[in-house]
Amino acid sequence: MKVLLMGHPNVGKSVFFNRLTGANVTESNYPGTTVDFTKGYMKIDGEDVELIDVPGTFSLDPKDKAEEVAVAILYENKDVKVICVIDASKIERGVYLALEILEEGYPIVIALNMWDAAVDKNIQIDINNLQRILGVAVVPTVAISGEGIKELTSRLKEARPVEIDDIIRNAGGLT
Amino acid sequence: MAGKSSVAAIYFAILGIVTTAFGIADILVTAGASEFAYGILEIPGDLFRGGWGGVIVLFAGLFYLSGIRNFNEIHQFSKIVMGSILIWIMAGCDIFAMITESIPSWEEETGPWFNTLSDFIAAYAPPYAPAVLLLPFSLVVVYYIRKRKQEI
Amino acid sequence: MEKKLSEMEYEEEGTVTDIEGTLRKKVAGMGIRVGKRLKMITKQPVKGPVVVVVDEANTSLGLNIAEKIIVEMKS
Amino acid sequence: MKLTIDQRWDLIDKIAKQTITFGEYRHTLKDAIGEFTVKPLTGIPIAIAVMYAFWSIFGSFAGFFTDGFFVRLFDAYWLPWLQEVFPGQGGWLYTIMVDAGGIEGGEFVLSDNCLESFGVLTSGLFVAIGVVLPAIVIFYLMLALLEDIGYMPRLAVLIDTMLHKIGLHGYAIVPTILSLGCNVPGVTATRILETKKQRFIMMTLLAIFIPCGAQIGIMQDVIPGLMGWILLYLIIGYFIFGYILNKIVPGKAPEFLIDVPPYRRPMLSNIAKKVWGRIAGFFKVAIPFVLLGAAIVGVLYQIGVIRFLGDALAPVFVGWFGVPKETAGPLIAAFLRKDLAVAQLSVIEMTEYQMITAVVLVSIYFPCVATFAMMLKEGWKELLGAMAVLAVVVFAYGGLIHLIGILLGVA
Repeated sequence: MKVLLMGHPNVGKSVFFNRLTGANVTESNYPGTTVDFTKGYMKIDGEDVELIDVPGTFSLDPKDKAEEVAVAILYENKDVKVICVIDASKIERGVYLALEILEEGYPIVIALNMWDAAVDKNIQIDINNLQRILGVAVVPTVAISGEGIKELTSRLKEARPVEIDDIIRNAGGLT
Repeated sequence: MAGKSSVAAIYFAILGIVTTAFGIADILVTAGASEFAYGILEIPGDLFRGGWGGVIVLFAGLFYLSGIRNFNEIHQFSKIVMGSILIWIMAGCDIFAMITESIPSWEEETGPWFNTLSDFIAAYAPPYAPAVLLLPFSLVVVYYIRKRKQEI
Repeated sequence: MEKKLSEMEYEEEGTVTDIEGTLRKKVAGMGIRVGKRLKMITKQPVKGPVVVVVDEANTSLGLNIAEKIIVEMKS
Repeated sequence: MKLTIDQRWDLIDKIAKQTITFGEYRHTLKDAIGEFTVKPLTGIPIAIAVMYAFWSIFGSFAGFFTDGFFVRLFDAYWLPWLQEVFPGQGGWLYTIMVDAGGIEGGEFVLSDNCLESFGVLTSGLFVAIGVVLPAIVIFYLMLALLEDIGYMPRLAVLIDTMLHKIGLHGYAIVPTILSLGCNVPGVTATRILETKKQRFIMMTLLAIFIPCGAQIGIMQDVIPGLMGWILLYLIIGYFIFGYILNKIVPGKAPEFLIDVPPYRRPMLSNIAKKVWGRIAGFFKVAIPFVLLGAAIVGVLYQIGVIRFLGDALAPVFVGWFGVPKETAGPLIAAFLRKDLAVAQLSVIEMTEYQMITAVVLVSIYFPCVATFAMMLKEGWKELLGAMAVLAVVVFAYGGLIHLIGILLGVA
């Protein structure tokens, strides 16, 4: 199995990556560019899983070379699951990226990272309701302290493609 | 509360004035391209520490002075904190330079590798640059940062 | 009252009412879209960029981008 | 099914309304400082202080290791020992590996320090380990710290106005600063710029005007007093030629659009990993090149190529750039290693202004071989373009500096 780690820049993706993977990490150059991405392995239920730390991107409409590579990696790997790392205190624009990935038909789980910062900012997020509407697993995490990482990996198997129509229906329709 | 904050305001006003004066002195001494030493104070006259550094000390003083009005308001208070941060940067660099200079013996050729103990200690003797002298006074801001945290 | 994002003053708040078509895609991922509230934090002098807060996130936009975003000011 | 941008945001607003409640949130000290460091009136003084600290700590740290320990280790122990035990004194292998020596009063004498010996195992190793290693370590350590705290985007916002004038934008400060460590990762970092035009301008400017950590380290060691002037000339050149390039290179220069993240507590493991990765990368590139470079320069000296080129090009150096004839050798050798070239220049007798000119020329010369290879990876057309610009710049700017010297009456 292959898993992509995607999210905005500066959301702690690399910290996640370091926590999830072991020593066998390789940094490689995306063909034809000078953009690096990191690859590593982790074990889930005894199975070897390849994890790719995709360069940070704000959307699937790339605006620079690093984002182009992020999008290219996503499109090239059709048979993967995506862990979408979102800054919990800036959840709306994070969901924007998550929706884009869902629209492409990828199975995802969402990590609401920097959960502690959101709590400090008095932002309350109804996780159960969010899971119900999006139809994907949403796990609050604090990558720096390792909180929520176990739950995230154990729920990776729940990831499955979601119909956008279902999300729209769950949310109560578009305007 | 009001009484306490006015104590703080007076304290940082005085610190601000002294810091500003030091900053101006730094720049003037550098412009005169000499060094100035009096008691435990030594104003470096080189373009880097006296000139560039003097500008930073001057800004620290101005940050203090602009932050004292309405001291309890977070944006005003953070100007005071930034004034102290500038002092910490300046003093930190000076102290780091002292440390790196105190350890090797600096003797040519095959002398000993490390400084003698007495020379090591002597490297930390006064006089000090203005920022180092201001350092202990700037640390008072830590007390107010903690106090704010407790209030919230 | 409506004005360009680039014309907002420090600390002013407003709601985005229009973004030039070609730009929409580019700023969408940063959370800037029609109907969103934003607040000006700073403008750099000499045609420099602006910094605004959207959804608690600070975003910096070049002046030419800021000129193409129209904001309804909070009265 | 795919949504349009507006539909997607509409959906998000619906979801957010049902799942998120924003409680009252008061600005913390961290937020306030975050804002102040990006406002020009307060942010620029802080940026000035950060740069001061960067420079001051760099100097103290590099001086501590290089002058405090490595100079003695290499000059007083390593060099005499090698001179003693390496066989075949005076032979070509000895000359290349250990010491080229010098002629004094008609007699061959051995060098007494590792800057003048020009051997692969003496000058080469001393420059690589004694001078460059400490400089690179402290440089990348401080850079990683600034990145991890979240300061860099703020610096980018503050400097955007200036970089805008040369067709770039604020984020170009990242490749620029990275290049001060080593141009190779600097070239890599140009990927954060949007268009081909921007990447070309950035890469060309990096290769020409940004001295790498190796060169800065050696300058700090051998000509610390002149470094300010040299850097000033390089910065001015960076902007002059950036401005010109922006006018003549076709293409778009899109605007700045970046996220300014809040400050964070730096994570030691993160910093350690980043610094280690960069230093390892640097050494994979630099150590072989510095040793090989020293060897090739040694061979070229031996077989007389450098003397020949020096004689042939002397009129240009003396007449156009206003530097002594002897600098021709090091200037040609700079094709291979800029740090070694600076070391060689430092032992030639000339006026301060000539020294400044010569070192600026070394900096804006051909980029080191590793950077060259990296640029080739980005495309040979870009590389050729950059080389053409380089040739013009060396000639024009070198002459201009000479002219300024004449006008100031110091050349």
